Amino acid sequence: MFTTSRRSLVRGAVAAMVMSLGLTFSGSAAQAETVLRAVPHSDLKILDPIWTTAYITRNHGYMVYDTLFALDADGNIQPQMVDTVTTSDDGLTITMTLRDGLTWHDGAPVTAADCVASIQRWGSKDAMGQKMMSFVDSLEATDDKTITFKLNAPTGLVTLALAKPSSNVPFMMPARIAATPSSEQISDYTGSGPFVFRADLWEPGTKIVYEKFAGYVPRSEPASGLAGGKVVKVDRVEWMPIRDQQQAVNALKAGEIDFIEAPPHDLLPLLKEDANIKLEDFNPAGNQFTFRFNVLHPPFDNPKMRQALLYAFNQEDFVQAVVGDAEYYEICLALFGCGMPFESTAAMDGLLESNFEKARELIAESGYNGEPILLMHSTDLAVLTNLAPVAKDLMEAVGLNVDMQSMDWQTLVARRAKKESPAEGGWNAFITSWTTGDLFNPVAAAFLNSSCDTALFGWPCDARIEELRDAFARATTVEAQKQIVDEIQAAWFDYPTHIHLGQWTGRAAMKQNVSGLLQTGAPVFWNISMN
Amino acid sequence: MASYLLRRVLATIPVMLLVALFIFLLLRLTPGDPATIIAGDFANERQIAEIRENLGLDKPIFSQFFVWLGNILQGDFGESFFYKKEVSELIAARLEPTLSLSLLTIVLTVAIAVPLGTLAAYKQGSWIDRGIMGFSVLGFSLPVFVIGYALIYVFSVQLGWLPVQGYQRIADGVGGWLYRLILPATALSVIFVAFIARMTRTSVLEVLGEDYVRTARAKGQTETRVLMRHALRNAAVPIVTVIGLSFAVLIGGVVVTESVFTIPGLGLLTVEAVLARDYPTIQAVILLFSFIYVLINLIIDVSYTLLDPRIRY
Amino acid sequence: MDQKYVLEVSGLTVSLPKNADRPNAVEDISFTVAPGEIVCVVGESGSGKSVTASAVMGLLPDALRPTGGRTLLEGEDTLKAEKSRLRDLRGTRMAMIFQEPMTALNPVTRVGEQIAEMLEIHTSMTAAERRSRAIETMDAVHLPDPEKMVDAFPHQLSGGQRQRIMIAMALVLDPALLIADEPTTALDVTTQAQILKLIKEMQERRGTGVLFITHDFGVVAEIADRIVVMQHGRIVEYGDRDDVLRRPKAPYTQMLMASVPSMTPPERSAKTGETAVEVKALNKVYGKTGWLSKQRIVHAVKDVDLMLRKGETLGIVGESGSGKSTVARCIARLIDPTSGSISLHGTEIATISQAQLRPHRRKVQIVFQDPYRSLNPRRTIGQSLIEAPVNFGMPEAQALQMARDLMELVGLSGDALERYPHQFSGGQRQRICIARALAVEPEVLIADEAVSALDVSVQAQVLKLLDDIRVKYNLAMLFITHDLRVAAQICDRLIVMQKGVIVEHGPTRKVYQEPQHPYTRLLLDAAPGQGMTFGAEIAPAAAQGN
Amino acid sequence: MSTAAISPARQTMRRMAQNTSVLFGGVLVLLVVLMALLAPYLGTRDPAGISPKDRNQPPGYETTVRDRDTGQRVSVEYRLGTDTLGRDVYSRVVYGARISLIVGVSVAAIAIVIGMAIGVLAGYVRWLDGIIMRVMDGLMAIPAILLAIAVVSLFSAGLLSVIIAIVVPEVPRVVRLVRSIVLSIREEPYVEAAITAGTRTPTLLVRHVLPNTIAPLIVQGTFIVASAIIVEAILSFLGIGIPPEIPTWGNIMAEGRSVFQLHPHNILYPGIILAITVLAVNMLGDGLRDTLDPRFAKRV
Repeated sequence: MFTTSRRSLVRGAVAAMVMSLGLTFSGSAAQAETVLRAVPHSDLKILDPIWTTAYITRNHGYMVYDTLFALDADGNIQPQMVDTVTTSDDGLTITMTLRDGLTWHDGAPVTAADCVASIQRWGSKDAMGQKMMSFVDSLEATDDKTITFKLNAPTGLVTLALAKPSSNVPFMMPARIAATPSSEQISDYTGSGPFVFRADLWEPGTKIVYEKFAGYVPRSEPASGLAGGKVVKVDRVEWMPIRDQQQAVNALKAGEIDFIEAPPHDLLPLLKEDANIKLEDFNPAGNQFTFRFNVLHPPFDNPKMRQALLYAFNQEDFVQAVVGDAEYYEICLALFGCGMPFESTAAMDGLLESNFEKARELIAESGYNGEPILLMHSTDLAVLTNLAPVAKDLMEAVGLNVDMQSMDWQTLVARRAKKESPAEGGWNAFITSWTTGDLFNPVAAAFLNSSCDTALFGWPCDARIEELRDAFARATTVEAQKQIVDEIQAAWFDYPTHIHLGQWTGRAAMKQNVSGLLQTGAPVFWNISMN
Repeated sequence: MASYLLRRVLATIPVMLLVALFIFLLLRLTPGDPATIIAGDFANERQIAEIRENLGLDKPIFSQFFVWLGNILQGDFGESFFYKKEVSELIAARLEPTLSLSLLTIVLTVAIAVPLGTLAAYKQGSWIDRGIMGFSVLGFSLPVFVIGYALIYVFSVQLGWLPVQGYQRIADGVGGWLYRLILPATALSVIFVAFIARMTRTSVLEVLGEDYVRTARAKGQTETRVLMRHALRNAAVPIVTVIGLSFAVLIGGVVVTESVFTIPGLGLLTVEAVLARDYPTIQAVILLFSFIYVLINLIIDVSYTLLDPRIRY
Repeated sequence: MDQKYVLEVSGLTVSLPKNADRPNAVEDISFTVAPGEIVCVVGESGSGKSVTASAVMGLLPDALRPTGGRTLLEGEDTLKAEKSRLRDLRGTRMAMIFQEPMTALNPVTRVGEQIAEMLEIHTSMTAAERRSRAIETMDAVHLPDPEKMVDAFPHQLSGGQRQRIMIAMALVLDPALLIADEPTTALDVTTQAQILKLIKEMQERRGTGVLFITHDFGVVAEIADRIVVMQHGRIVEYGDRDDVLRRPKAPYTQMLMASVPSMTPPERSAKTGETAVEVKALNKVYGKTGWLSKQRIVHAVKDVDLMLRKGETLGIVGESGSGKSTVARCIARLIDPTSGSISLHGTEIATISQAQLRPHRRKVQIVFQDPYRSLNPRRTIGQSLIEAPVNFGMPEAQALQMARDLMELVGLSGDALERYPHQFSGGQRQRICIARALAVEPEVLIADEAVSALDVSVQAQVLKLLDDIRVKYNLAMLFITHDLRVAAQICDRLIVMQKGVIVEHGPTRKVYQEPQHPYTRLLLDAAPGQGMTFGAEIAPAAAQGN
Repeated sequence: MSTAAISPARQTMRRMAQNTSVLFGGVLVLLVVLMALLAPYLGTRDPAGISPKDRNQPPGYETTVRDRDTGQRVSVEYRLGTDTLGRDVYSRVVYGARISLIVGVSVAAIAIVIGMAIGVLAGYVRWLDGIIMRVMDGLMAIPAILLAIAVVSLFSAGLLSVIIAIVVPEVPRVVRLVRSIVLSIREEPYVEAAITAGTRTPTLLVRHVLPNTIAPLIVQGTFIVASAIIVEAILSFLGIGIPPEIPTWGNIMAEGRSVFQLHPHNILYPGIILAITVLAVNMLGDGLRDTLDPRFAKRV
């Protein structure tokens, strides 16, 4: 189409008009190919999954790119692009061999050099990647198919990090693209994943088109989580961002689209009552609401004040305010997620039960003198809008003076990066939501990072927590790790960095003829068929 | 005439410059930093600063302004911070839906409002007049999104006659194009019908009091012809003026309607760009809208010469 | 059926809406119009003359209802006719021309089409036939080059030409009755003469009956066969032209006729007071050539010299566009002259700044034409009257006392200071404006068409008042008018202007008796009703002078 | 002629009292104003008080809540149901009248004051006219909604920024109106008479010129009030209006729209009262225009 001459374009338009005048309302003629029209949770703007951590870009990454390793449905690390992996006896050399038949979308074979460049770009950007790279002395492509890691200490982190399921995912790109500095966006979208991104058909904000990659060779194992064979069963996937979710729901009911990634919970009853539509959960681990402190400024510079909120809050109010139906949420006191490997309720006794008396006591002890607490309230993301008012309500119930300021999410994002005092444009607290998969262990959980200036906004600064996180990274057995998790939770109580406000799941909605949605944490479109 | 045209066109230059400066300053003073947004949740300050430098946001505001202005004068609107596409390309892709929606709305509006307003003026004080004026005040009193949702609820959700959202390019079939646009255009035109009908009524009423209408009656002309030939023809100038001025209001309506009906037009682009602080895109779109507004009013000014032979420049 | 008259109005009564100041707009009106006859309905404003005409045409506004009587058009009662029948009659059997040729023609339609529209409505002619018939008729009303003018728009024609188009339109279908509602009031006097001649010619040639409505006895004297005099909605006198004009019976008619100023200026002695204003080489140019603009330049006033003494009335006469008002407004510095000198008692005021001008403002006061717009409707008479003296430093109480005295001087009650302008009639308002002008004891009083908008009886009184105060205060008065009868009676000296230039000046009597410039002669000849002697001299006091 | 001095203002009042639009619109507006003023006494609860467990309940929903201070359980009825945070829609609608009216009235007042000052300058100071009108043209050329979006994000979302955002695009319209009136009034003979009476320009403006702008501005003001209320609703709809915890009809609806098919009451009731109010204000404006200001009736 893009090479068509102008004359034939005109002719085509005329033909189309003539056709439509014959009352043909459906735009496309009979096509044999199957197209899945899906409404993603937001518009895809940035196409570089290493450059941004936005989930929508991660999801795009899973379409276009492949990974060396992946987690299966049980959370085990499985090779994906990798055929075999061997670790030397001293645990200091790891060798990976790529499997046969891997090609880029442009037809060139995938080489170890490509992967090395990709790992390096990702490793300079991603937090877990940086952690992993700190163990790496050298990383080389020893031949076309072999990647060799030389480590300075034994660690389980290499394959774990390379199997990292969520942002930033270590996606493999051709070396020429991976050579792009991590501060710049890539402009070539060639991957080796199961789908090809059709940049020529991209209508920003309207339509994102992916075509089945004919040259993709899936693994022979059945798909499981993000691992296993990525068998594409539709010819084309079209993402059609619809800002107004109510409209997306209407469109699905009217058959104008096939799939909605994340319809709001309040609208699920509308979808449930429709026999042509089914609801499925691709992320059973769900998500967690998180209340984040800024420890730089009073009153939350005082851990007692932060503890007070641990007592004042209860999860029920928050999840109810957003999710409503108990089918989709769970009260979860575990800091690293319920139903996850490191679930533990150590040090959580008596917390998050709205014990106002205890909270008032702690506030009094902290010497709080009524200064306003600047709570940032984002109003344009449906899933977050209702949280801050609940927090405000509970904080006021224990006698805190809350200055809740409403803003759009982007203003909040800009403001939360500011270290100034609230009066000078800074902040005291805000609430956000994480995919549970992003915080299922102390290293991954970014809000737990208490490395002061290099920590995320909020800048918690606690040597004890950092020590334990390092120990966790170095631990080689699950038992040891679990032990450390319990200690970390105790340390977290002494020095709260954030508060988890409840775990919830969403439901993707789709037409009955759509089947094969995998439980992966991120929505992926291989294995899905339409009949 | 030619010199008038030239003068009018030249007069738009300071206006457009003013608009450009105003938009630019407004955006730069707005909180929200695209670099932070682009960097994502886990970026550190160094990474953000790198991105900021990359986008040229670290330079002084006025040097940014002149660079931008210079580029625009060369027809370069810059590159979207997010989509990594030329803004002109983004706009070109979004132009058709917005133009379609606006034009269809105006056509609908004129086709409905002018006859209604004329009828109301002619039947001044009767129940027809009151009915039409009542409707117009009501139409005036409803936000466009309420009208949009009500129409969707009735015609799409309950009756299932029309699609709830989306847009089809005119090249893919006029039928489908119309089929998808009819509901949004109707929703949007309610307000304008109300507005234009009121204006038409007022203008026609005024003209009906003119001596030449009495002359026409004294000639024995029928009332219909008095209305069509004498009244409406003379009321055309104020009506057309109002249609031109209401274009500014129309743009506002387009923004809302596009986001209600998910029409991938410039309005939706603007809202998204504002929420993401995509400066190059916002600047270009607002500038474009302002330019279209100025252009339309220029055309209308010039069209007066056709509507009213007394006006000569 | 009696076909002796084209129009027979009998017992016509039209009621007014409830809250009007009288129950009926017209009451028990009866008169007839015979074929080939011109019947003039004459009366002052509010006498109901236009209502009568509209009732015949069936064009009354909705608020007015005929409640009695008949209006028989060739025996057919138009009051009872169906709407469609009325439409058939309009244009074919009866036609009407209006006062304002400016607004009575549709501005966006070519004049030829507007004439042709009449044919389109009532005949089955083809477009080409209609066009040639329109050209024919335009030729018949003596429009120049009708072949070309047929495609002109109204605004491209002069007032007189437009009125000719109206007449052509009205007569194109040869109606039996032509109703002319003040058809020449808005026209200049020379144009008026031509139009009156044309109407008479048409009527004589075609035998049309004409119902001619006017307030101007000069016009009546010029063309009427019979005369209907109306007052407050009733006929006070009805008879043949000569009977009514030479032997008026009704006191009202007598009073009206007595109020019409005579065309013969009285003998006046030359005034010798000191010079109040001297204007030299005054020019006013409107519009300028700017960058890229091609604006037309209007030379409104060109090299005007004039001199005005204390105690003297200097008249400036001329038709519209002659620049007479511009001269007055320059002297009052309401507009800034382009060049020239205006010397006010030796002080040059043409070019000084507004701030420097302010102390001199009081010396020149002006009375405007429209009494309804000359007073701020939101302020009481008292507030308006004391504004100027208080501005110039008079204590308010003293100013109020003076205002009371002035009100009485102009013949109004001193108690009326609390009232608002809308509670006064036009004539009373004009008196108030005069009182306001006097409040700062000016040296020069400019009357800019100050009596033109007034009914003739009121006009006579206001003229008398102006002349009285001129004598009383030894004022220099600049009197701007287009009305030669008024000018004849009040001015000591006269300036005749045409297209911004003074074409003649001299003592009034001399100008009237021995006009030098052809334009002056044209003006004097055009004044209607020359053969009749009306009224007398307005201001006998003027003759004595000082 | 009666001897009593009947001022034009009193005449106008009399005409207004006879105009059905003025009466009907006026009474409705008065009722809304009363509702706003008396909001605490109309059986309302804290409009910002949330109750997550009672969210999205239909009108007439009854439940018991535990009073935080006394600890006692009290029964409450949600006459118009609850919103997505379990807030009382009835209380929010009643209190919402306050904000909607404040927005409407203050936008009109500010726009008129600023517009009048600039308009008089433009109409009376010739050399400024061109400059001012070009600036106003520029402001008019920027689509109002887009301008408002930009202004609201410039300051933090709040009442003040919303008011400023709506005022900015209204100002040029007022300026044009005032300027055109000034230009036509300064040609009136009575103004010229005042000039020859030596009245200084500031007095001239205040005494003779500005009073003529009052009636058209009152009329224009009502239309600004009506449109400001709607624009506020639209801004809320786009998610950039007044923060949701402050109830305005606009943001009640904006919140309700995501669930309007399931819980239409969130859009229905504020929508109805918004429409009625704007309708009433518009009717009042229409009526005032007919009675106050027939001469300027044609202006938009």
